Amino acid sequence: MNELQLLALLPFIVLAMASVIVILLIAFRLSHTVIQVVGFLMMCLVVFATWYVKDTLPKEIAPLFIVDGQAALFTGLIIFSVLVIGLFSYIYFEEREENPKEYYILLFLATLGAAILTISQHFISLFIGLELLSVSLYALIAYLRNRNNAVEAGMKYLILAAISSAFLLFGMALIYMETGSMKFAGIATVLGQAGASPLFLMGLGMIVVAIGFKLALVPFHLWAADVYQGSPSPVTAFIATISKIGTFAVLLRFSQIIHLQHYPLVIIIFSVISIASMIAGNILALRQQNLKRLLAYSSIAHFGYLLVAFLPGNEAGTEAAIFYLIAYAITLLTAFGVIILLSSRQREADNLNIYEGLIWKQPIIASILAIALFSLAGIPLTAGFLAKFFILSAGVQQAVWLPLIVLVLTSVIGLYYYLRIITTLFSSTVSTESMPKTIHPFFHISTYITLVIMAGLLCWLGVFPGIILSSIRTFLLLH
Amino acid sequence: MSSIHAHTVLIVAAILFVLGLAGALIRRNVIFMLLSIEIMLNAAGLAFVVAGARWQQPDGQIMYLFILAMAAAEVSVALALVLQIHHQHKTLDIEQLKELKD
Amino acid sequence: MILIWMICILLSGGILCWLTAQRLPLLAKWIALLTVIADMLIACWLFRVYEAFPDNTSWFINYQANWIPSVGISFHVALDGFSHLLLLLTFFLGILSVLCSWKEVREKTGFYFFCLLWSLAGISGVFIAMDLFLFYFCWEIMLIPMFFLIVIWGDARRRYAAYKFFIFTQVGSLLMLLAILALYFIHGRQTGNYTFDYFGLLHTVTDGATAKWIMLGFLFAFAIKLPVVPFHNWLPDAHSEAPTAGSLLLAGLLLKTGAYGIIRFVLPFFPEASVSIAPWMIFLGVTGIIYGALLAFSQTDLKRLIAYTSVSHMGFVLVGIFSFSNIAMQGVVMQILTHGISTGALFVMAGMLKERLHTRDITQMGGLWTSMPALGGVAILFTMASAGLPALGNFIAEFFILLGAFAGNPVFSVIATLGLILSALYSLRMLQKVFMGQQTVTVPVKDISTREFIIMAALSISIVILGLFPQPVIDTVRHLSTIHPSIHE
Amino acid sequence: MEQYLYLIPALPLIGFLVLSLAGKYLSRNFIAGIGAGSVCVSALITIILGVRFLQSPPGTVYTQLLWHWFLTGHLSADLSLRIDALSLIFICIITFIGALIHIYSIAFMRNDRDYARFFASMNLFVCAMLLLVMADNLVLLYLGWEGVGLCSYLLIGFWYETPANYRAANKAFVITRIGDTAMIIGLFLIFKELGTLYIPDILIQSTQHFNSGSATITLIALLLLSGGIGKSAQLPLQTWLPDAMAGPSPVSALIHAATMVTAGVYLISRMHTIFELSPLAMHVTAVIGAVTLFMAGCSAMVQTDIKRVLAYSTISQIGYMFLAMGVGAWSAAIFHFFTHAFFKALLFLAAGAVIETLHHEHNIFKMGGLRKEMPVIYYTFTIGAAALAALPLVTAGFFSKDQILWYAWSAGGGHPALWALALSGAFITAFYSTRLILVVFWGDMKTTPGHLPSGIMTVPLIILAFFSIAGGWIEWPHNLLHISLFSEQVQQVLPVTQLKPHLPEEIVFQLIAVVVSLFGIYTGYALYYRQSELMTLWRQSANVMTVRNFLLNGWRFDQLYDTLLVRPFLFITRINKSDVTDKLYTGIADIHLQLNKLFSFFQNGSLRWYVAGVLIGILFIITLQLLL
Repeated sequence: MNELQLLALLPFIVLAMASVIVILLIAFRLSHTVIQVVGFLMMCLVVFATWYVKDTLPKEIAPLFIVDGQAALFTGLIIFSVLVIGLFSYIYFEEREENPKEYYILLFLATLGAAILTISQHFISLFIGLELLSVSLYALIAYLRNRNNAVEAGMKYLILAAISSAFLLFGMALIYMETGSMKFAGIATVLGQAGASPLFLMGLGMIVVAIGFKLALVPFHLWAADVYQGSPSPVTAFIATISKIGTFAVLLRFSQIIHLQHYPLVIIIFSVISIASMIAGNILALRQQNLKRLLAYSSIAHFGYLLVAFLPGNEAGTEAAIFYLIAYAITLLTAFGVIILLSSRQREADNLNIYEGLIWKQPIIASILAIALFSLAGIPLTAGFLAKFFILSAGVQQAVWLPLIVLVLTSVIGLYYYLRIITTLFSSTVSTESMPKTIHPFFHISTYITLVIMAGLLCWLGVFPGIILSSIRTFLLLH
Repeated sequence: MSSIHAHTVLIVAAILFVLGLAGALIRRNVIFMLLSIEIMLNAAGLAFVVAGARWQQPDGQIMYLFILAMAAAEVSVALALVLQIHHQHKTLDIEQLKELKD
Repeated sequence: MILIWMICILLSGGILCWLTAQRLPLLAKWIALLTVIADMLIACWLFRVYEAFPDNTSWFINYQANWIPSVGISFHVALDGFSHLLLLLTFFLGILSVLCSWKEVREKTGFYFFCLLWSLAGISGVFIAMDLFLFYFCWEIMLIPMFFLIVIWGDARRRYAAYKFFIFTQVGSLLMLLAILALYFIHGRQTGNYTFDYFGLLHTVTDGATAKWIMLGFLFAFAIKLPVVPFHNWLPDAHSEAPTAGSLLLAGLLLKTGAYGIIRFVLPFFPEASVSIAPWMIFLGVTGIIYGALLAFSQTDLKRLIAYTSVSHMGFVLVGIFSFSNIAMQGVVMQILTHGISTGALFVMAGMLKERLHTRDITQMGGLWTSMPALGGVAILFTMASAGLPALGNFIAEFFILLGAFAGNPVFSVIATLGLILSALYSLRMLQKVFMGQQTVTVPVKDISTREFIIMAALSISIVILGLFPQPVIDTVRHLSTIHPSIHE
Repeated sequence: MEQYLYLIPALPLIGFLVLSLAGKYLSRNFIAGIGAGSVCVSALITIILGVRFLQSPPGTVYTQLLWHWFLTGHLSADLSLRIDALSLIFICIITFIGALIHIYSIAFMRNDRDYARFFASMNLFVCAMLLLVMADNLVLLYLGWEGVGLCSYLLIGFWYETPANYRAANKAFVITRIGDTAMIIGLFLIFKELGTLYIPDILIQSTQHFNSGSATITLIALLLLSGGIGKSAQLPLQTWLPDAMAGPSPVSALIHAATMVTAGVYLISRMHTIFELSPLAMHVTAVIGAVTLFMAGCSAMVQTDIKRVLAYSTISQIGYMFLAMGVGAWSAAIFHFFTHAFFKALLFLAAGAVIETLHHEHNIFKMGGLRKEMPVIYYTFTIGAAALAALPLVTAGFFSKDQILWYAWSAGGGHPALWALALSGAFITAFYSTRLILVVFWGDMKTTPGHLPSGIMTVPLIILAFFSIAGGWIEWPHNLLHISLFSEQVQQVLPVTQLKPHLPEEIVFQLIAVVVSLFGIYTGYALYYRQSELMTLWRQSANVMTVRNFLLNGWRFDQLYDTLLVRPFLFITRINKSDVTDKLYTGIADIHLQLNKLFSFFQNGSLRWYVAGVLIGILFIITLQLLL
């Protein structure tokens, strides 16, 4: 490993240091605020580092990692999300009596895991990234152990994640058995010569189980709603965004290198999974009264949509998927931000009753949530629309008609429950639930402002996606 | 080692894996579920070792080390959770943990 | 550029309304009114420009700006006579919708007028967008404020109605989006020029089967909006639950976007495919005429009744478009305008009655002519317009359509003509139940106020003028005869 | 003169606009002034115009283009007026009788609440009717055609608070609309074939374009005929007219006797070329006329409501006109229209006066003995009835009806059967006219009269009575006196009636007609004045009463239509009120909700289920692998 390679890993090293620094800060008994601020600065540093190393890309750190434009994009998105989640976490945890400090260690470790996934090109780095992410998440989910059935959620996630890890490992072992390489490129070479054996495909199928579990795709989606509901809201946001972005990044890289889409079996499996996810996710959400569960179901459907962009396996699909993830991450973070802002010490703001007539009481918050929901529903003027548009466009280009039609029809079903929440927001009977007092004015206001900015971002992306699109293209060319 | 031999061991690993999965499905006690998962992980580890042996590479064994480390980390978190569950619910029966549902 | 200003005026007017209404609700109303009037004046002024334009077959305003150049999306707006007429209708009904909400909306005034103006902006956008992406964008934009209008200020079953409205239209529009994309890629592969521009895509060569499927995608969206039986079910609910201004916009403008879409996009893009599907469309149109009329006859809810008459009238539009006759095409344009006015007027009337009687049930009305002679007179005028009485605009429209359709499809045209009898039946039944007989309402009912008089007078005068002097309209859309190769006399 | 043509319809239109917009602010005298005045001025202009027209050379046509209505492709229609002899006759009747009826209404409607609305509607009617007959193209004609329909609707339902009235109005509008629809289809067909809707062009081109008796021209003719049938209340669309009597009497006089119901006659004679090209259509017209005149006459014999008697008699008399046109006796038809307008308007107005005086009593058997009480009404009514009964030589009705009877046999399209029907109709007409006079004015007084009609009401009656007598003298049978002022004018426009060869002497027919009508009068006299035993016998006979009720209900056409059309229609609309297609969509929604329940079932919180989910997933993938 030479200096340039080390330089390319700089953002990840900074990220890893963030956890260490937080440990040190805790050791020095510094306050939550300090940790928050330092964490924030560290994340900014990561962004800065990413920017700094941008020109040296792409760089391969053989055999485990490859840092290229695509990885930088995903890492950037992950860091952006963790910045926002970190900010949201402050008011959320400060209001609760548990000690919040160790939370940041876990948060940054999990982020590191997701970030490693984006640059991994080897089974070992994949495994390490995924486990780093998972194990940190077990603890994160159950962090507020006395509340909200967090432990139950944590246990469920743990057991299922461990089973899926076992599948992943067994799948990897089978592939290794067949090809003699754990590096994606090496596998691809062997495949190019010998073709895919049944055992290899079996291994692939087992890997799909693990990926499907992480992305909460049908039929591996059953945990999603329970875990979303049971986790602290910032952690839910983390699971919904960062964990899935990381997993999708590695799936994308794996498929790009191995040319997964050349195998009809894979196409069929992913088509079926995608269609099933779109249908099941949207239908499950139809009558859901719990906002967090509802978002879980909606994210199942959304990753079904995302797979439609993944199916064609072309450049447009990749672009569309990345744009989709950006739009999706901003949207979901906005939605969870609103939930966090409305939650109080006594209760999570996850029951829809709380949102009745919110627009007349807190117009700005409610508008932000409405924008986020419109974006999820894919209505124009919001990023969600363009995201869906690009997915459709990628799908039409490769003529994958069946998933496209299902996408269209199920997103209409989805419209129903988004509209249901929106009408709740706009209903004329105003909920009598009292709103929490603002305890920490600075962080409260900064959360508020962040939400406004993100909502603005959603609209801006929804009308002028040009800049983002072109930068996605520039980054993707770095490989 | 011949490849036939490798495949035989692989079958053993697969049987172990299925056993573990069956255990995870059938057992209601959390501890036993965790044990079953350990069996599954070790089955995967065994497969790696066999594969490494087949290709005459150390990678399989390295991987096994990683698996061990990960399993340890996982179990430590899991046992903490088990303690909490026992503390809160006075039971380790997973079927009693059904607060979160539709 | 002026077109963009027109939309911007509406958008900013909407935001202003929202902001001011917290403190000064009255000011918000005036802002809304003046905004639409300003647009109306611009549109009228443009009409003079248009008349001075030497060759009225072309686009006399054409503005294009970059939007998302990387995928060939541009901000392209243009105006020809057809679009212009629809813009005039939009602003005309816009003014009236502001006026008729003057008293009706008492709470959340600001947001109401915001929605109203944004909806108008979206509709105007649909009529001038010449980039398919922009068109789709506006197509969706106009729905959201309308959804809010229904769901916040609607009647008892407003949620159901609003969901139904939104979901129905969304199915269609997403399929249309697929069709747009398919067309985009086919054109891009053929020419290497990936663009959503209307004029660019106009000459895309598609083989028969593909063209048919893509056309169906477009047609589906427009058919739901128009609406074509059996996709009409959203309409009665949405119309009857919406507030008066909402019904006015829905019936007067939103339905027209469907007709506009078929004329502007389906016919020129798919000349062969549209010919091959024409018999089916005419069949559906005729079915709509008869079925809508039968349903209208049986309704007891006044607004629902009027809504079903729209289904019936829009059947004429479909018949007219797909009979590929020049005369019928002029008739379609006339029908678009006059139906907007006459049905709009009926909805306004229903709103006035509801304001006074707090019911839409016609079985609870009766004998109102005695206490409201003026409204009774207006009601007769517009029910007769709806029944296609000559000297009123609707007659010209239906006459042209049926006459034009007769040459090619005599049987369907004759069946459609039977719709005139049915229209007489439901119109008279409505008049009779509401205005004739013994007065059943015991509360004193006031006749129309000055504001209401202005609304009704404007509508009445325009429907009569359209009936007696339709020539300017016909001249304005003369160029539509060139929009499809098989349009004949 | 031509440039003032527009004033004839415009004045009533202005009257309508003023009255409808400002009616509630105007005094009653002013309303009356505007309402009646506008029509009177129109009538004055018409008379001046008529005088000018008579002085001008034969074949003169006055035209005035007001504005181009629309022009698209070949289809064009202008708002332009065109007057030839045929139109002029109609215009004269419309404005002149219209003016008289308006004057009469000033007093008749004096106490009505909606004075302005009445005159507004009447003025609008006159305007529309004038446009109908002055139109130079079929679209404008259709405008007038529908316009009079609307006014008829408004005026039948004038007293809209009574259910019977608005029902009658609806019925009238809908049934005539059926005819109108057929007519407009005829218009489409004409345009498709000839490419024009300009009446003179149609008349010229149709002879060049069509062979006589071709299917298309027959179809066109029949469609136009259907329009005429609807408007003129001929079989089978006659049922609306008796009910239309729910309107005020002046309305019945103007619209449902003198003018609107004869629009069918105008249309057919206007489009005579088309009909002449189609012998079948001509024949159908004649048969419809003959059958209608007979059936309606039979119904008129047994009616007890004075206005319904007159209504059926109107249907019957228009039947004569159709018969005449059908056999090719154009001039006779128009002449009958001319005389009929006077005497039927007179009868209705007089009947209105009677009804008004007797406190809105319509039943003739509750009247009686009014001869002494209201002599002016009595005499004028009698003159009208005599004209209706075609009392020879002294009444206008005789001259016109005699012509029709003669032509029914002798004209090109004539047939003895038609003649026989017409003749029996003549007998029936004479019979019920007599019956009416005797029952209403003779015998014992059963209801005490109230206020007697004022001078404003009686003067129009006297004028009309004069014309009911003198109106016929401008056209004599040529074997009696050689006066043919009327037919000379009409024949500028309409073809001369062609006679069959080898006919019996005309005088024979005239004598038969005279005898028959006198016999009819005698029968009426015998049955009703002398209270014959036969009458009592009949009253007791169940069979006779069945027949009577059958006729009283207008041959039960209403019931027939009720069972065949109205009830099925209502049934269909009632069962489909909530729109059957909606079921489809609620069904789809239901499926989704059921699916939601099903999927929710798996979200049951049990971890082992979730593990099973993973297992299912992997099994699925393996299965796929094995299958492929």
